[in-house]
Amino acid sequence: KVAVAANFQAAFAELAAHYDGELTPTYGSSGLLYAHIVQGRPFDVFLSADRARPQALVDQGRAYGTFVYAQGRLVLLVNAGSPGPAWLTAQRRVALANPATAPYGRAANETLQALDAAPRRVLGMNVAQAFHFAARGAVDGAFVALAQTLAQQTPAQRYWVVPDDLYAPIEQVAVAIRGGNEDAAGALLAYLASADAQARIQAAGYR
Amino acid sequence: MRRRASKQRVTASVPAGADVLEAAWVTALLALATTAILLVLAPPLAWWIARTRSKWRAPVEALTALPLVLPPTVMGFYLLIAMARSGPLGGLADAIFGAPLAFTFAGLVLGSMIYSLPFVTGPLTSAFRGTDAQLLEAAASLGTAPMPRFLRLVLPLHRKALVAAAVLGFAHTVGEFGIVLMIGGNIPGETRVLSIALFDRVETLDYAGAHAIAGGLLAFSLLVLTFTYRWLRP
Amino acid sequence: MRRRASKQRVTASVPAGADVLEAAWVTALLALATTAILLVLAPPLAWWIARTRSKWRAPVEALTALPLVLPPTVMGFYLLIAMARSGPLGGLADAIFGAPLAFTFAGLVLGSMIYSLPFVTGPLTSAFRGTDAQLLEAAASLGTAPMPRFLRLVLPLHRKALVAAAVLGFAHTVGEFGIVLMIGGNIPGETRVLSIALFDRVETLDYAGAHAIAGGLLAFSLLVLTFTYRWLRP
Amino acid sequence: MQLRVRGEVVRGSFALRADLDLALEGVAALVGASGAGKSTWLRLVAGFEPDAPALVEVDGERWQAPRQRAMPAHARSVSTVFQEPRLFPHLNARRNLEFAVHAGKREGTRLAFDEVVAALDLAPLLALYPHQLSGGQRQRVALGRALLAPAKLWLFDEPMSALDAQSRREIAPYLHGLCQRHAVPIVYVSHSLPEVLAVADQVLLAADGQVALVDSVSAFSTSFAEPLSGDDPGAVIHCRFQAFDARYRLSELAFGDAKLYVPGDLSAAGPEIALFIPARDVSLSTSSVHHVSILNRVDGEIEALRERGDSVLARVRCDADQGEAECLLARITHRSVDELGLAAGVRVQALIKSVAVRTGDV
Amino acid sequence: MQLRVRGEVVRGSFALRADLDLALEGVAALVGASGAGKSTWLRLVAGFEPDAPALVEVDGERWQAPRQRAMPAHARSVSTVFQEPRLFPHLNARRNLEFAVHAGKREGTRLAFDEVVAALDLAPLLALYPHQLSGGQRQRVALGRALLAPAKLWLFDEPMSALDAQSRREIAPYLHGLCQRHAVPIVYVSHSLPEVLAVADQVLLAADGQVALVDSVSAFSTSFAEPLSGDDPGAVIHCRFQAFDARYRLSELAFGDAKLYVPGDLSAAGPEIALFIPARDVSLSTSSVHHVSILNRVDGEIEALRERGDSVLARVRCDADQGEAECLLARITHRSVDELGLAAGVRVQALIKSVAVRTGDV
Ligand SMILES: Nc1ncnc2c1ncn2[C@@H]1O[C@H](COP(=O)(O)OP(=O)(O)OP(=O)(O)O)[C@@H](O)[C@H]1O
Ligand SMILES: Nc1ncnc2c1ncn2[C@@H]1O[C@H](COP(=O)(O)OP(=O)(O)OP(=O)(O)O)[C@@H](O)[C@H]1O
Ligand SMILES: [Mg+2]
Ligand SMILES: [Mg+2]
Repeated sequence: KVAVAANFQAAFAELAAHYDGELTPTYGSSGLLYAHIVQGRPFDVFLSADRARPQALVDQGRAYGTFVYAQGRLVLLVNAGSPGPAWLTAQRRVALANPATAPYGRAANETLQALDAAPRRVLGMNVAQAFHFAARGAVDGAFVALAQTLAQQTPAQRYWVVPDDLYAPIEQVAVAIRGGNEDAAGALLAYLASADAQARIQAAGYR
Repeated sequence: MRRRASKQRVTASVPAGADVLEAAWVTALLALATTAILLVLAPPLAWWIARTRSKWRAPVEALTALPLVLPPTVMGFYLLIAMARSGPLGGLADAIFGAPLAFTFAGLVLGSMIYSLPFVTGPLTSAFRGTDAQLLEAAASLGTAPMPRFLRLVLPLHRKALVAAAVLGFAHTVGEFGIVLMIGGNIPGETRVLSIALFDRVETLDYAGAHAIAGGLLAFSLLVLTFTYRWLRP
Repeated sequence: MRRRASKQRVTASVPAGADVLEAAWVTALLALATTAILLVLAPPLAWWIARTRSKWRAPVEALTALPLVLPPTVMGFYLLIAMARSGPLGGLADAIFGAPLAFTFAGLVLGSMIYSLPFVTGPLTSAFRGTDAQLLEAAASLGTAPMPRFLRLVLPLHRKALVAAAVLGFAHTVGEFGIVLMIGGNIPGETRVLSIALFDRVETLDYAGAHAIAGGLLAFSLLVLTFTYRWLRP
Repeated sequence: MQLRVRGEVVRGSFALRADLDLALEGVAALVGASGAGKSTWLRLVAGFEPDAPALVEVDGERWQAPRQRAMPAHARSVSTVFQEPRLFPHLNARRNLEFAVHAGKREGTRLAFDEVVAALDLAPLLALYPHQLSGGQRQRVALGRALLAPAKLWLFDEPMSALDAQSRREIAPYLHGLCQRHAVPIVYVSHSLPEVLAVADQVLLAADGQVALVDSVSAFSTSFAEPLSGDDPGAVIHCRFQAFDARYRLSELAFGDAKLYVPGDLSAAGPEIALFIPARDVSLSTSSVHHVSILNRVDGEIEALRERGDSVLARVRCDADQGEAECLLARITHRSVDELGLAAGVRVQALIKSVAVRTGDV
Repeated sequence: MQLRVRGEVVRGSFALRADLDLALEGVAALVGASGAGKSTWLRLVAGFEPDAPALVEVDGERWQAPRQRAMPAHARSVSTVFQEPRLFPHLNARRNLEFAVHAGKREGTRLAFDEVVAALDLAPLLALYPHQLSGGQRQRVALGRALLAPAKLWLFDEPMSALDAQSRREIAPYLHGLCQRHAVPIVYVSHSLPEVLAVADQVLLAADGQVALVDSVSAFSTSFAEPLSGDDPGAVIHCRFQAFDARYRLSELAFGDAKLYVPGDLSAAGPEIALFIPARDVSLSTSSVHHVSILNRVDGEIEALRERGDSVLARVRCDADQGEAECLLARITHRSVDELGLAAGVRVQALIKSVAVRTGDV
């Protein structure tokens, strides 16, 4: 039984199709899944969208074996104009995930600071929301995940892949949960680390 | 409950149509169960609120409205804590049934009940307050005790309000999301309801799927509601 | 509205206490505005629903209940589409005010209104249905036209139901979350409301902060509700 | 006021036909047994049966006609006292009355608040809410409220059924006076024929699903018709006021060349006074009677006898003919008929024990 | 049935004191002007003033006492007809009646559904809903509903105020019969003294914030008391049934050694019959009168004269003394007093025009 961060849903489904074993994924926001694990919901593996929550589980002794299974990549998606640092003027309205709660939001925030850009911000709950703020034309652009633009087959000229050095890495960490089926958990974690899996993960827009 | 479905291999991204039907089924069951239980609990509570002169009336009335002021996700969060094995409700359920309430259909019903209660008691209380006291006296003078007076006179007098309140509660349970997400755990066939299936699609940017579910839900609800409301002819 | 706040740099972690006060202020404004507007729009609608013999009554009544069956987040999703510059409402607002409705306080009010409408019309309709037709005839026989009849007789007759409905609408707007999240954009001082501040804390594992806000909200609401409900003495 | 009401009101298995075209003036009594359709007729005129295929015209103004949109009740210059008080429960008596004062702008007579309050003795009740009033008090407030609304026609559905005789006796002349002073006709529903024969200028009869005007109140009252079976019949007699004897407090009324003496000063009641003489208060004698406290004796001839229940009604045509033949009714026993040899054509003296004056006891 | 009601009901500025300890039997009339507190007293007995500091005891059973929890209304074996019909609007007449049949398990007489429906002529109304009934029909259904509930005591608050005379005449004897057959006493509210003097075995008077028993109905009726000012007074006379004359359809009643003749067969009305004789139907003569259709003549002596309005009331003590002195009241004019030289002590013959039998015309 795997708890999977919602933003990794598409990629995970792809992986599961090629995994040689039975998987029961539950998708949800990392915060929700974390709360469920803390409250004793039986999972074997937790694929979080961040590092903080798995770490907290490890600190509480509920999990072990932290392992970065993917690194998210931030892109700036725009509705008009050519995406890039110059696009981020003070007149633009740009959506980002809530920096306080979402890793992509945090990364976007760091990027804006690094570029010293101050567009008008609109906060979404997560990248998915930031994405459809942009997709619905409610904002001029949005910081979203590369995985999303790839999955939605967004034309490449509409987004700018933010260079890695502008933000601290968006590490998505997996852990095995104590008390679950630890053999199956080990097998899945091992598979995630395999070259085959990593290739698929990268193809989906992660590093 | 078709638990086997959850064991199946997950195919590509979006759950298939069968999944939606399953979620619809769970939703219908949940809404029916919640509404049925509320229709037993809410009328006496609303009647008490509408009629009592106790000084506890206002606080109790406020208490029934309280679930409203907390965002459902937050309510759900607290309910989750209460319903987990370590929580009071969950511990109790664990001791009795061998399973905590969290992540079960029963837990979902309980959570929805708490959250939908104000939507059922509210209209009922408003309607009950308008009861003609003279009719109650007349019934009493014929020898009818308070309980049969309530069952045989008050409820039939306010059958329209009962229908309206039930519909409100039902619809609200169908659309409920935050609590279901928190304490249900999105288990297909057991706690995965339509609102979550719909939310999943929005989250995964599967807008076509989202439109389809939302459209179906709306069209179906509009039909059912219109049909039900026909009974409320003036 | 302190728009400048939105221009400030957002610091990483959790908003400070001042932020909660600001969110509380926005919440209060939003709930008040929504309730005030609904108190103007809902009574005539509810009255029409309760009295008309038009064949459109049932469909319209169903329509007002529809916002209930969609999860608020999903409702918000569609409202966002409508309120964005490219959407019908947003385009209109853009043409008139030079700004679309999305991510504005006005947009939030509109969204909350749509979502809270059933909670205000529901109890009102239930109460209005119980109006003694004989009294309406009496008023008409004295020369009172339908409109003054509604204003001078029906509304005062049902003042308790009005209060109850307003409270329900107000409380529900306070706790509203999904729509605010979707079309508000979490802009401090403008569209960041308490429910979102609270949600943020839960999300960031700041449970102490969440407990504090939730506790404060509950305590405050309990007080206000109890106080208001005192008026509804039988 | 010219009133035309024609057509039908159907309510379930009950149908009421009206075919009326009359000049309303003063008090028109609407009588009939319980369930005969009196209230239904009032509802039609007042505008509460807008879908009935009927014609309602008042002074040439068309209020309702089949297959046309009826004028709504609030726009008709009619004020109704319903059979139930129908007070607004959330307003005290004063505010109930004020509601009528500020009700609307339709045409019609407006009475002064203070006058109505004084006439109906409402002052002690003004602060009370409907649920604090007694049944009779509620009815008085409802009557006051209807009087305060602008109207050209008043429809009163048993407005004093819950009042004691004293209150009735005080209020009835006031209503009668209003109706004269302001030229606002009253349609007054009652299920008691003697009650209304004593006050009515006109009588409308609801019976057999019909509402129709009774041609002559006098003729109707002595016609042996049994419209309200069980009621005590009586005769209506029209007299002229002659003089008031202050010593004995008796008014002398002329009735052809006969005289009638009625207690009380009737000089203000107008030169033409209608009296209601209940049959049970009339005795017949075949010779002149002396030393009896019965003052009023009228000579005449028995026109017809009719059995009614266990006794007999005699119609006596009075000698005091004034063009129109005036008749009296007397209720007597079978034994008296035999003992006195009463039959059509026998000359008798009618002894009238008591007499009710029209403006008096409603 | 032994009834004790003592204490006070305070409603705003109005306070009602009751101080009653009586054996109820048959019909007890509760009379008084509008607003005197009649309905309030009924509410106290029926259990709708549970907080009033009053004592209510029925046959030794304590229903209510100051500073004690009152027995709730539904548990008291009392069935009330309220002043308003209070029918359940969502049930048709039949279901309203059935509601009473299945109301509860308290003790008391239960009447048969069909009997009540027949007696009150409710059959044609059973399918109709309250809003489809006329005012009088509603009142009849409400009366039927109260009769069908189990009760040891019936409280009727003007149960026939909306009925026509014919219906009253039919229903009144039925109620009276019920009350005898099942030994269930009735407290019957009315604001009309003549109406109740004609039927009541006992009279309770509500006046000046008090409810008290009137000692003797006969004495009270001729006492010149003006409890219900404006009402027509009269006398209550107790007679024995003697014979029925089938030819003339007259019942002969003995009253001391005098005889009274009353239309109709009263043989079933029991050996003791109470008659109500309205003052306005009694004339006085100072010599014997002949050839008059007035059958009933009673010799006596004027005991007192009292002015009442524009005329005079004379109390006549009848020669036909039966231990208890029976008196008649006669309403006469000032002029007759003078012309006939009437004064206390003068011997007269009372001519009684009409007579109402107690079980008859309510
Ligand atoms: N839906 C219906 N089906 C059958 N009969 C009906 C319906 N609605 C009304 N009625 C009948 O219509 C008749 C008219 O009633 P209405 O109220 O006019 O009588 P009324 O003359 O005012 O009598 P009352 O003196 O008792 O008030 C009644 O006999 C009533 O039963
Ligand atoms: N809150 C109050 N304040 C002042 N007076 C009150 C209040 N409540 C009731 N009353 C008075 O109590 C009195 C008793 O009313 P009740 O209904 O008993 O009279 P009733 O004898 O039945 O009269 P009716 O024949 O008119 O029905 C009335 O005069 C009424 O005005
Ligand atoms: Mg009527
Ligand atoms: Mg009363």
